[in-house]
Amino acid sequence: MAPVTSSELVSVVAARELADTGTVFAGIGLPTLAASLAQHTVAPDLEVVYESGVCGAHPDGLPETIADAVLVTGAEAVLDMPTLFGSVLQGGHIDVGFLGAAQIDRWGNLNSSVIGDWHAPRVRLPGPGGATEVMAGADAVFVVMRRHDPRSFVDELDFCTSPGPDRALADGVRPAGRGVTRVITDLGVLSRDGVGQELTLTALRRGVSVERVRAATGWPLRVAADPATLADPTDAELATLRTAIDPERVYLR
Amino acid sequence: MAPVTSSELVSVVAARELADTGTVFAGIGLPTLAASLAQHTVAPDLEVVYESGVCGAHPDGLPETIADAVLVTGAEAVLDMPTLFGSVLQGGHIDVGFLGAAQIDRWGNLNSSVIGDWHAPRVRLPGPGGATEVMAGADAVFVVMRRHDPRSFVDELDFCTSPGPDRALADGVRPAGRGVTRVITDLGVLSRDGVGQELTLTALRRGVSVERVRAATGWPLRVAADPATLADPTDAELATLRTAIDPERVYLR
Amino acid sequence: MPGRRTDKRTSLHDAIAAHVRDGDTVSLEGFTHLIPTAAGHEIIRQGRRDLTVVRMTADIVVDQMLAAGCVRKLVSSFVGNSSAGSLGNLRGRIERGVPAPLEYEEYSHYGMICRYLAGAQRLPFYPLRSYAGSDLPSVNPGIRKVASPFPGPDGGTEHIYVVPPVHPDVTIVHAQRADRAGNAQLWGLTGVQAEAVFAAERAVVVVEEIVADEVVRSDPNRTLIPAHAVDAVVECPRGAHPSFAQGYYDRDNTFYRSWSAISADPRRLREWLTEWVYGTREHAEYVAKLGGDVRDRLAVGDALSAPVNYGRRL
Amino acid sequence: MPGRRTDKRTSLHDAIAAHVRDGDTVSLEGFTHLIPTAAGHEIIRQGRRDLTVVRMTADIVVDQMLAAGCVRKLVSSFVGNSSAGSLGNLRGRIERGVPAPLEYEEYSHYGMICRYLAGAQRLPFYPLRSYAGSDLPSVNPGIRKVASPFPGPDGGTEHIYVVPPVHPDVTIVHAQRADRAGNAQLWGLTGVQAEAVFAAERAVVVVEEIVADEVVRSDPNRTLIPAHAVDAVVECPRGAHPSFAQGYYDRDNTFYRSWSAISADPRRLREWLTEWVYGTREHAEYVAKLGGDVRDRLAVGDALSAPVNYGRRL
Repeated sequence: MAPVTSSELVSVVAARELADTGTVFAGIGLPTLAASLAQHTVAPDLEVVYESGVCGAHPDGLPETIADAVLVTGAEAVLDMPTLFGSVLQGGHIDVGFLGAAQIDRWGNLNSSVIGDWHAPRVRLPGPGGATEVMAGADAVFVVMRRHDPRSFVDELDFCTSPGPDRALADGVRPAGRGVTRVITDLGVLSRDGVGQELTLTALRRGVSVERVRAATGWPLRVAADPATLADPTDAELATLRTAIDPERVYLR
Repeated sequence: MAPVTSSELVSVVAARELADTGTVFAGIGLPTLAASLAQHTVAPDLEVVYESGVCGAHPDGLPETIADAVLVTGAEAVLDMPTLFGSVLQGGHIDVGFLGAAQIDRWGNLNSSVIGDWHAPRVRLPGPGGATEVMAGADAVFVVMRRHDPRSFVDELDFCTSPGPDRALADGVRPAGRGVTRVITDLGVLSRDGVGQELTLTALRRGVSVERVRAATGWPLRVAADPATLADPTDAELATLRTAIDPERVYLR
Repeated sequence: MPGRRTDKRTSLHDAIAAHVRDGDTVSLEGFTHLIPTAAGHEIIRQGRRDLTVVRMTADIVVDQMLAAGCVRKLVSSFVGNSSAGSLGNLRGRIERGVPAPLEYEEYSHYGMICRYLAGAQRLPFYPLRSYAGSDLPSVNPGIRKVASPFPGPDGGTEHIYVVPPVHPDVTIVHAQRADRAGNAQLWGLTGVQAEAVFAAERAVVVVEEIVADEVVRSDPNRTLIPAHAVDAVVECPRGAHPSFAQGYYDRDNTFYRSWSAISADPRRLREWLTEWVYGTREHAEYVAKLGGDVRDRLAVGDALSAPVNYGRRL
Repeated sequence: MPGRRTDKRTSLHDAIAAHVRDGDTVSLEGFTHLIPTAAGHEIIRQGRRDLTVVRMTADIVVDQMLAAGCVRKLVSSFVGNSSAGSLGNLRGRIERGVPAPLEYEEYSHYGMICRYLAGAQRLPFYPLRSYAGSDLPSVNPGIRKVASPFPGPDGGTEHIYVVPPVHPDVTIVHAQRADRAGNAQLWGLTGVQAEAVFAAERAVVVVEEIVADEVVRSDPNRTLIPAHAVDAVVECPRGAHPSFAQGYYDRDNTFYRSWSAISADPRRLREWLTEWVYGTREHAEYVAKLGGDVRDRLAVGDALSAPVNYGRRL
């Protein structure tokens, strides 16, 4: 087997975390790879839901967007967006939502709107999309970041697009979900269980030190008493990813 | 031609009132007959909408309920009920809604819930159904009553199920529609244009006196300066009703 | 919560035994079309008590459940045998408290729909333009008023009525077809069934036929109720009689017209339940008992939908 | 308002000329699928100005309308070239006010959906569980909080955010097929198109093909947009390119990937508009210019839906 890339490791770790999950709200890219791999391994009955409205996709090929035609043909259900966002996501039918972000803070709050001041941004990012709703509606959120660095793991967000439950409570609103429970990066895994908890380093990629992760994180990072070392991807996991799921390495770059 | 029955007269008068109407929300019975006759005569492009969700029905036969299978097969659209009630009716796409009621007052407020006290009713009637929404959402409401009598045309409702705009305003809510604009009975037609107006006798069936209508009405009825006499149904109208629309006289009893 | 896509097929007996409990709030939806009658009968057979029944149009099956003593409270927007007459047991209970009083909560159709929408969407309330000036709020404390935080067209404060969510312990609906995981496809009048399922803690979908996965997947837009919202799927042909299933069988209008007389007479009503519900072990026996003549009378011809192309990547 | 069911067929030129006016609020919907690109190009050709564009995913066609100077204000929940990169003109206008500032109102996807729902349902606001603790309300006064009149699960007062309705002067959507009266049928991803149409004062539906009445009527559940909500219906094959129409043609991912480079360079962007929009009199010319190779590359095979039976009374 060829050496394991960061993308492969992140996908494998995320897939393993989906054991015992019923429904996952996935974006395109690594989340889709992780969900597919989980269906091949730890969660054969996992249902993948896309914000475009597709539930239970059975695609012929690798989708290029969350709204790809191949996700629609042969799917078990395609819902309109009021139903998907209102009844499925806000209604509490999603166990795990996958999100990415430009910035994340220690409570798992996310920024995908701007770098700099919202009114005169240095960089205008794509914005919320459905991320605000995934955070508000899913029971748990997994954040996948290809690169763990202090520009993304910040002490203070430039702008909070998608707040976790702690910010909701401070705003006087009872949250439905637990917010971010896992952040999976090229260096390891940060975890929290829900309200009142900071992200804590719970697992390290083999060969990565606690100090390296601390240096890559923009806030004083909590570390579990005895952080685990992530088990290497098995040959079977790698073969499934490389051969069955993304043979052309569209997302495994 | 056989003599004109009350049901036929009411259907013909209601049909004529639908000239220049785009969409009508109709119940089964006389409203359906009136809408069908209007499509054959004064309003060929009239679209009939049923609360079951059917828009633009092209039934093979006379429907027995507003949800009859013959209304569905061959219809132009069948909508779910949140869309029908929310977007079509409340959304303002209905020009005229047809309603019946056990009791009506001088402002066109309707009771279809109980005779007597709601908590211990003498008669428990079917209740609101969608009537409350037709009153709140349609631009205008036509009420069709087979029998004009003081038990139905009351000074005070036992219970207000479906309030017109005057009661809405008194409750501090801006109404969307004009409420009841026509009441078509076996004796004639009462009319009002909207907020602040009482029902006024504007037309009489041939041979019916103003006094007779007054006696049949439970409040001091306003009468137009020169109430019209309803033109008799034409032979063409009667033939269409009797031959094309309700040949088995299911509703023309 | 693993297994959202697992095989959820079961018998109607087992689905009711597992998912409907004494004291539950049970939603039965289906607007004239696809009324889950067979499920109502099975609830009667199993002798459930103290149910709160939530159903927009409380009609024959509700009258039967009332007469069988299953129901403590009814939440509805229409209580009547459609246009065919009255519900004898229901009227007796509301008008005279005979044989027992019935708690009754009255909404309009859209009020009920909005309660399901709020339940499905986990909202604390749902706004609607009904009820302004109505007497319904005076007898139903569930109907309340809210001030909009946005100015009205005249610049003043705008008020609107709202209804609370309903979260049934279990919702039961009837559909034409589903796959074994519970992806349910309905056509014709689809009512508020999907919202009632999404609003519920548990959901049972009864279908005319369980079909191969490929049939469902050939037309995913037809799936109004996705498998992840469904706990049990039951094949029960003609389970909606005397209502109809578009494309499968027509409405038994004769039975509807006969119900007013049956239900007006407590003895006849009891006899009817004894013969048709307690006297049949399951719905298949009820259907057999209906006989070939009734089935022939309700048969429908074909009117097939023109196919649409979902496309396949070349 | 007579003639809801009349023949509403017209050309794209005439539909835009009649229904899109300078200063209008224009909603263009279609979530990745069925994006009304041809209509956007026709708005550019006719030189509309000062538009407020409402669109959940502001993507290539919005970048093009911005670059052509049609747009004063944008209301959106996602501004990007899907996953293929950035929108050059849009970023320049927001980040540097170059070539001109752009008013921008930012919501999340469901916030936009709820604005359409409120608009469609004539509600003063629509509640949703998003935004609690977000910075979005601090930059968007349209996002406000309401206290529920019902006690929360802990007995205390429950608060929820609400958004205001949107009532576009005109909504334009693309669909697979419609009849001449505008009964429009969509399948695959249907997004928020129906709600956007219902929310609007006027609506234009652009379709791949206008079909015989019988085709639409063979499957009335497929009609998501009924004729009474539609003012004009336009046949415009491939009118959604570079997005896709399920069952008709696939997404032009090559074009999406190329757009980031085109739009990053104002000169190239101007040249692109000159060649492809101003340089074509109508969409049919644009399609011809795309050429057979592109059309072949985007061709899809057949995957037909299994028919359903609507039934016919015997």
